[in-house]
Amino acid sequence: MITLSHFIVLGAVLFCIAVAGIFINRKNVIVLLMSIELMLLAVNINFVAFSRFHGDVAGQVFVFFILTVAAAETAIGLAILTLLFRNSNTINIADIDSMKG
Amino acid sequence: MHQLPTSILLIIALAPLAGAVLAGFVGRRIGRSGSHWVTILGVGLSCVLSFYVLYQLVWGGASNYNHNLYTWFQIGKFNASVGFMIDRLSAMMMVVVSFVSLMVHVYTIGYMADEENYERFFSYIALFTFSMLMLVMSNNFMQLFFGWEAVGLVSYLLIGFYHKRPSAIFANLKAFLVNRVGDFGFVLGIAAVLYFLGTLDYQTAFDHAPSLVGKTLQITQGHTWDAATVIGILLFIGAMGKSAQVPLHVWLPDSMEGPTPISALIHAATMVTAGIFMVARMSPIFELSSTALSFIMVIGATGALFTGMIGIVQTDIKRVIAYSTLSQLGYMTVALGVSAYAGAVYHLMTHAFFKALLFLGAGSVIIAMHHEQDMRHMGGLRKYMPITYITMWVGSLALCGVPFFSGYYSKDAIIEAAGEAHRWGAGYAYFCVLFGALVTALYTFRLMHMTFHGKERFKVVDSHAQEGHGKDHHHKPGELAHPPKESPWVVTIPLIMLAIPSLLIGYFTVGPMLYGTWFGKAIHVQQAHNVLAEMATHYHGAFSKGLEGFAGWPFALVVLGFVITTYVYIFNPSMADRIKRVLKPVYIVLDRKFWFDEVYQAVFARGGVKLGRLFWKAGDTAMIDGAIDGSTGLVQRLASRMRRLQSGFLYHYAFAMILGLILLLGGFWWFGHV
Amino acid sequence: MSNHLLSLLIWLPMAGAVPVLIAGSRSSLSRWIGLLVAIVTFVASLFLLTGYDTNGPVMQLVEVHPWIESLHINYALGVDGISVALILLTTFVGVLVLIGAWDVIKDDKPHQYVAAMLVLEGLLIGVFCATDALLFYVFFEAMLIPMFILIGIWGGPRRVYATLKFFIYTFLGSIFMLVGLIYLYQQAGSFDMATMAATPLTMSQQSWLFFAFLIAFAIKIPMVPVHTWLPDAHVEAPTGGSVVLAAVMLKVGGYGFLRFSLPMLPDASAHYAWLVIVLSLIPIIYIGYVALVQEDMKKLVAYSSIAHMGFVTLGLFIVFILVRELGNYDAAKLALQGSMVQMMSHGFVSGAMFSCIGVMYDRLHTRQIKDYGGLVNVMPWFALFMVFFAMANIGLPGTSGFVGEFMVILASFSANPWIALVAAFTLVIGAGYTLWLVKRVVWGDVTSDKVAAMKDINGREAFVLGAFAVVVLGIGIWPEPLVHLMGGSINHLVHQLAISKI
Amino acid sequence: MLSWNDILVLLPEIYLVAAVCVLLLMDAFIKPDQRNATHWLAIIVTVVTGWLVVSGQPAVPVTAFDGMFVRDRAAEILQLFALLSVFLVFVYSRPYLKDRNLWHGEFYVLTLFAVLGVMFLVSAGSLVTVYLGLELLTLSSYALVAFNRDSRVSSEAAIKYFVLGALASGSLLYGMSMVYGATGTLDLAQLHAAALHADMPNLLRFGLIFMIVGIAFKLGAAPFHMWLPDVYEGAPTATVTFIASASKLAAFGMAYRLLSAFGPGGPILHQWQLMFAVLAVLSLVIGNLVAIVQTNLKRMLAYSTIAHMGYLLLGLVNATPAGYAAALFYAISYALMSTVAFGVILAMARAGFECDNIDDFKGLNQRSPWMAFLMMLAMVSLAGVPPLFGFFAKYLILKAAIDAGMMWLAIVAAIAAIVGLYYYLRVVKVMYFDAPVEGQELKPQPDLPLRWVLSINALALLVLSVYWGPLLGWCQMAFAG
Repeated sequence: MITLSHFIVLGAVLFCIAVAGIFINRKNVIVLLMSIELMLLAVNINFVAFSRFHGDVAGQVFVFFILTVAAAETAIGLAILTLLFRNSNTINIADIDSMKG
Repeated sequence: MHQLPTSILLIIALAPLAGAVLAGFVGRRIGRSGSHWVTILGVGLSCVLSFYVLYQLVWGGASNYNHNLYTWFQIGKFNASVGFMIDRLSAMMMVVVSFVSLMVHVYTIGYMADEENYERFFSYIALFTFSMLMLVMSNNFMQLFFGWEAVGLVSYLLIGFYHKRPSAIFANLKAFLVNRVGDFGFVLGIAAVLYFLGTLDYQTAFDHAPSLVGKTLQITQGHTWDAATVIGILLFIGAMGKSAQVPLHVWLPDSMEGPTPISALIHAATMVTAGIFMVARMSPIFELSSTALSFIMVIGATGALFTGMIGIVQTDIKRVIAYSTLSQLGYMTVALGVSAYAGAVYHLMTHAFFKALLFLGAGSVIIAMHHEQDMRHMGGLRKYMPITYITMWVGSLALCGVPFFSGYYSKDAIIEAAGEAHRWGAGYAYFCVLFGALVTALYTFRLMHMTFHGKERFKVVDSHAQEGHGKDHHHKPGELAHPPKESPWVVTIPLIMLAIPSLLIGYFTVGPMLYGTWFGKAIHVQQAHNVLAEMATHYHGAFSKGLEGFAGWPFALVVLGFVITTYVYIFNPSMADRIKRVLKPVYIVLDRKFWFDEVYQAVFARGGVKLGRLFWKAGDTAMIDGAIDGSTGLVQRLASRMRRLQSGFLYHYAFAMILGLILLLGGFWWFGHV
Repeated sequence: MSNHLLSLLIWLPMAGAVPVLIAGSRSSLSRWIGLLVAIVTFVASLFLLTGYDTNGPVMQLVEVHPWIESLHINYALGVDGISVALILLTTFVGVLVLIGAWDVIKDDKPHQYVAAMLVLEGLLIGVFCATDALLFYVFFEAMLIPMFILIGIWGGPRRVYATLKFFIYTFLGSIFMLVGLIYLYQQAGSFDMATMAATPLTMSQQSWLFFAFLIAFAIKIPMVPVHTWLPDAHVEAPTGGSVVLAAVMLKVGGYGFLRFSLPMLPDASAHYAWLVIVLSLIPIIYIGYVALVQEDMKKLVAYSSIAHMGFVTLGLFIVFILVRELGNYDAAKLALQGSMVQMMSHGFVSGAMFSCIGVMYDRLHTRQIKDYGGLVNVMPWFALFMVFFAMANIGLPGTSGFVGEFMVILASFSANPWIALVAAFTLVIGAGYTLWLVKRVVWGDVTSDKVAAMKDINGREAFVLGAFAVVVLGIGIWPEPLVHLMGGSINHLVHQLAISKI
Repeated sequence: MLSWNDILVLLPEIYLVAAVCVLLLMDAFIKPDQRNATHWLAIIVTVVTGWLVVSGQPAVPVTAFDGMFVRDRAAEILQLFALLSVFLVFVYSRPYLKDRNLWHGEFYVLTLFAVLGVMFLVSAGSLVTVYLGLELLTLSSYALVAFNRDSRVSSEAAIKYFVLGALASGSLLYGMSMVYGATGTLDLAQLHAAALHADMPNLLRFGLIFMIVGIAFKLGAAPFHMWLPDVYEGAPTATVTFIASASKLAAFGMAYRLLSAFGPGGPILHQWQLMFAVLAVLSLVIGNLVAIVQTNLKRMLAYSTIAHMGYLLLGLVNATPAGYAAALFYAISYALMSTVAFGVILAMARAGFECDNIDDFKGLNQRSPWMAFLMMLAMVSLAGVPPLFGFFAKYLILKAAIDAGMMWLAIVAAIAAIVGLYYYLRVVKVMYFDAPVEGQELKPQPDLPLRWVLSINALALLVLSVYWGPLLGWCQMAFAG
């Protein structure tokens, strides 16, 4: 029998993976975008689970909003990414450190 | 009994001030003669009026004057005012001061004839007269201190009058600082008076003085001092500075850097006696503490003898007289110490006349010698300048206390008083003053012989060969452009005017002033140790007193001194050097003046500068600023450390955020469960 | 008019700065406007003497307008005798610095200089008028800005270091005072200084507040060991800046003690009086010796200022021994009067001393003592003033310098002879460094051709120095008017201090 | 049910949306040389929206869409000042954008959308609205940061901002989900009650912490500040001006909305305060210290922003109406001051010369004293030295901290202020005490509106230092329950 806690744990795991993906990954930015998506999905799972648990639909509505916004977010992210690539011919995170200190 | 008009007293005080201001500020405009006329008029006026005041008090039956002119400040019950207290004591001082000052003014016309800053000089001495009068006329401690410091200031300015001479501006700084050391005690003394007696007004303070008995001052836990002693000694420290008592005497000989009239007026006749006057004025307080009086007596006796001895080996004519002044001040102080205040003041008066006379005479000699002061280049001057010669002799005999001269009555009384006194240390004092008589005779006659007798030790070189002759024109020592000649009348008249009182005043005034009750309540002596009263019992008129003198020890010593000096300096000049050789250690000690200057220079002057450097470099620069700049540097370093955290790498930024999150979670978990 | 006199005094100079700035640097117009404003302010401030009744209530010419109702902050002004004296000092000096700087800053943005001076003057007056703690604090802090600019723009070679040191040092002190004030406000429920003074506080509360205030005012006065900003600031500041700094700004510290520490925290002040007394006695000797060996004239005078302000704090805190332990009220009044007169006198004397140094600096552009010598030969009138102010600086009777020191010494002897003993030491050491300076600078033979070429003071400089001299002499010969002016306020203060607030 | 009333409540927002869409369309059709039309139209839209906000203000707080949207005084003030700062941004940035031919309509559109986001955020009644407003604001900001398409640093700044921002909003959402799980409601009004007897309190607490990460990020409080310096340095100054002013107001609004649900009287006030205290101290220390060693003025201002957010948090620590009022006052004052600072930079910058190094201001007093004076006002005010406006903001903050019984915080803040003083004075020093660099003429843009508005904006710092009472009263009214 799958209880609420299973969902929460799953969400937590996903979230952690996403976070880890953001600061452990040193390769390129695409992975970052994916991690971000993953994070949002973790959130969604939580929301769905809780709304099911509370029998309250609001949570699921929220999920829809999140999905939409996530799409927009990714769009902008990719746009910035292309800009970055155009200006500095790299999407390697380790290379973008012209501003520091 | 009628009241002295305030207006007259005001004029006495302010007339010299007016003269000083005029000469000082518009001196350039009114010219040299203008300057000396305004000042002489001012001082002359106050001199005449002083005589008038004295006359009124003594014969005119005027009552003592003691009123406040205006309130200086009023805080709570404590009132500080400016006012005059005129009794016979202050009246006598006023006469002495204004008279000597007037003489010096006249004399200066001749002495400073070819000096620049002539106007400034007159402005200064007139200003001095004003300050000194304020001092003696004061009716409260505050004003006394005002005059006290004002005369110090003028003395400072006048010692440094030849401000281009390094020695002069060194001497005036030294004089001021040494005096300040005295004032240090003096101010504390005044503070003590205020603390114990609650007032700064003379009369009130004196009236309450008896209440001091039994009062004490907590010095440390369980250790207290007698109030009267504390006040007495503190005040006397001030007198030690002003009246050049050992060990604060070092400034007076150097003050001879000033022009000679100043030496006569300030550093012999008047200012230096301010301390004596002050103690006499405070007699009601000093009488209460024989500890303080013993202290005074011992200090004075020491000065009387030892500074005199230094005089014996001096070769600068003015310095000899300066040391004699120190010695005579010692005599006066001894008199104070044995409660013979009248004696002290009396000697103060006679000394003022004959010492001023000696200085002015020396000045006259110096003019004749074209500002040569070294007696080794003089000799045989008597035939060139008879008036100076005679008057100088009068002064010398008075100084030595030869009977019937004014100095005799005052000085002999002091010696006798010291002998009569029963106070602790009186024996030492008696020895000092008695032996001092010999010392006095030695340096005095030595001076006279070296200057006026014997053969000439200078030669006249014809200066017409070399042009441009003037005071700035340098001759080799002992060479003169012209043969010396008697000084002009403006110089000689004052000499004569001063010679008369030096000769006579003692004879006519000794009775009432010394042995009588002439000073009345101005001077208060407790019956228990009123030596003068004892002496008065066997006083039978000035004439017999004079005759007694020939039989006394002091006179014998004077004669001895005369014989020695005459033999050494007239008949056997080479003797001097031989004595010098035989008594070499003694000579060195005296020549080095007991090493006072050297020690002070090393300890206070150089030591002070060293200490200052230490404080400045180690304290301010190293420690305080070091700490400040250090802390700012620390902040800077910390900052540049921290900025490295901002590495510029995205994943570090993200990591920081995660760390923050974890920190919050952890902290939250922790606090959530405490 | 009369009931807005204080506001007028504060805002007139500040408003005057605007036309000055507009007038610009081209013509001398800006300077004339500035001078006019300063003179008008001075004249207006004279009306305080008629407007203030020495027998009247403690605070007079009171103006209260609500500023922030919700926090009970008011635009509240009022003066007692002490404020009146200090305001007069400020306006007087305000005129003289402008005259003194007339030609000096002619080519270097004179309009900004004049404007800064005027703003500074207004703020200083504000400090002395404010009866609302926050208002006081605002003025207290705001005055740093124009001084910062003055030193920074027209200062000497190390001006940046000096001015930053000055600003941050002082800010450091006062920020803690702000914290203290807010706390005090919590207790009192109002920023009205009188209310604060009336609010009971426990000993521990008072102690904390005492130290919060002590830092602020000790730095401002300044006291050892937080004095090192002053010599630097003075050395680098332009003459006018030094004059205002020494003459008025330092007084704000003493005034602060008088307005805050003493009446609001009497018990803590009494308890820690010994500390302040020690910190006041140290400079009299320590700073005296440091001053002795200075090679820079301004530094020397700066250090002597510190020594003199030592007397102020000494007088202020001796009071507690006299009142609390000995019950000697007259001596206490004497002590307070002494330190107040000392403040005033030091205002004039140090201002004059710095003006003298400025006169020399304008001619030779050096402040090193060794570069001078024998000035009396080439500039006799200047020498006259210099010697006179030197004498005032060492407290010669007949000059204002004497009165304050004399009073404080007299009073402190009643408190404890040893304190008086140390304090009186200034007679010697003070004379030492001052007269040694005079000896090396004024007396002696002309040392160099440069000195030989120096011209004596012109009419403008003579006027400035003369004005100072008149006041110094006046107070010295007859201090009663000043003492009387402040007497009532000081009596009130003494009785405030006598009663515990715990 | 959608009621007419709801429309009325949302009128300003609705108007803004419509207007922006019109603007977008219009700009697509006009020629580049008619861009002035867009410019003025945008300004007009801003002003009109502001007017609607004020005029449509109901006496009592009203909600719309089932409490999703709240319009109360706090919202009004925040919206108003957000709009004001946007107005300033528009006025200041025109010459700047022209010189770098960035003068496109998108700038206005994006900025207006961002401010729309702000308006929603500050008047959010539910977690959903918070999220939507926030995203609308941040997404537009990303684009604005990257607005200078040909600049490497600006795109770098954008990517950093984007990634970290996404991370932050991710954690915010995650927190929201937990809170939702713990309480079962998204409505902030009900959350407060529900939180008191949440059946899973620990879950609630965890959620709160994750949400705080989001708030702290938006404020730029250490240690969630890393994005700030790079964005400030890299982004076009025009954008930075917006981020430094409007979005700080938004951040405060968001913090307030979420706090008021859990803060005062809330279940976990103590830990709440403690967390904010920690963040505040970190921000104060890091911000002030690292700012000292900066050479780039924009970057220095970034660190100063961090420090200022530390002060703002002190206000939030004291989670009472007084504390909120202090914080709001502080946020507003900061917005006004930073707009002046950046306004001067914008005014002094020209084609090929960003004028964003501290040394670029050398001798400004010689070259253009007025600009130097305005900059000095801004700096001294930021340093919190009386009599400038900034001091009173700081005073209120310190007061709030002391009232909260956190004397130690007040003392830390005081010491931080001393350190801060140093780098602000450095700018003044450079402008007034240093000689101008030879060859480069420092002349402000000849654009009159810019000069006038900037002067007014700066002088407001002086005027408000006298008349800050009304503003404070307004802020207090906003939180008077």
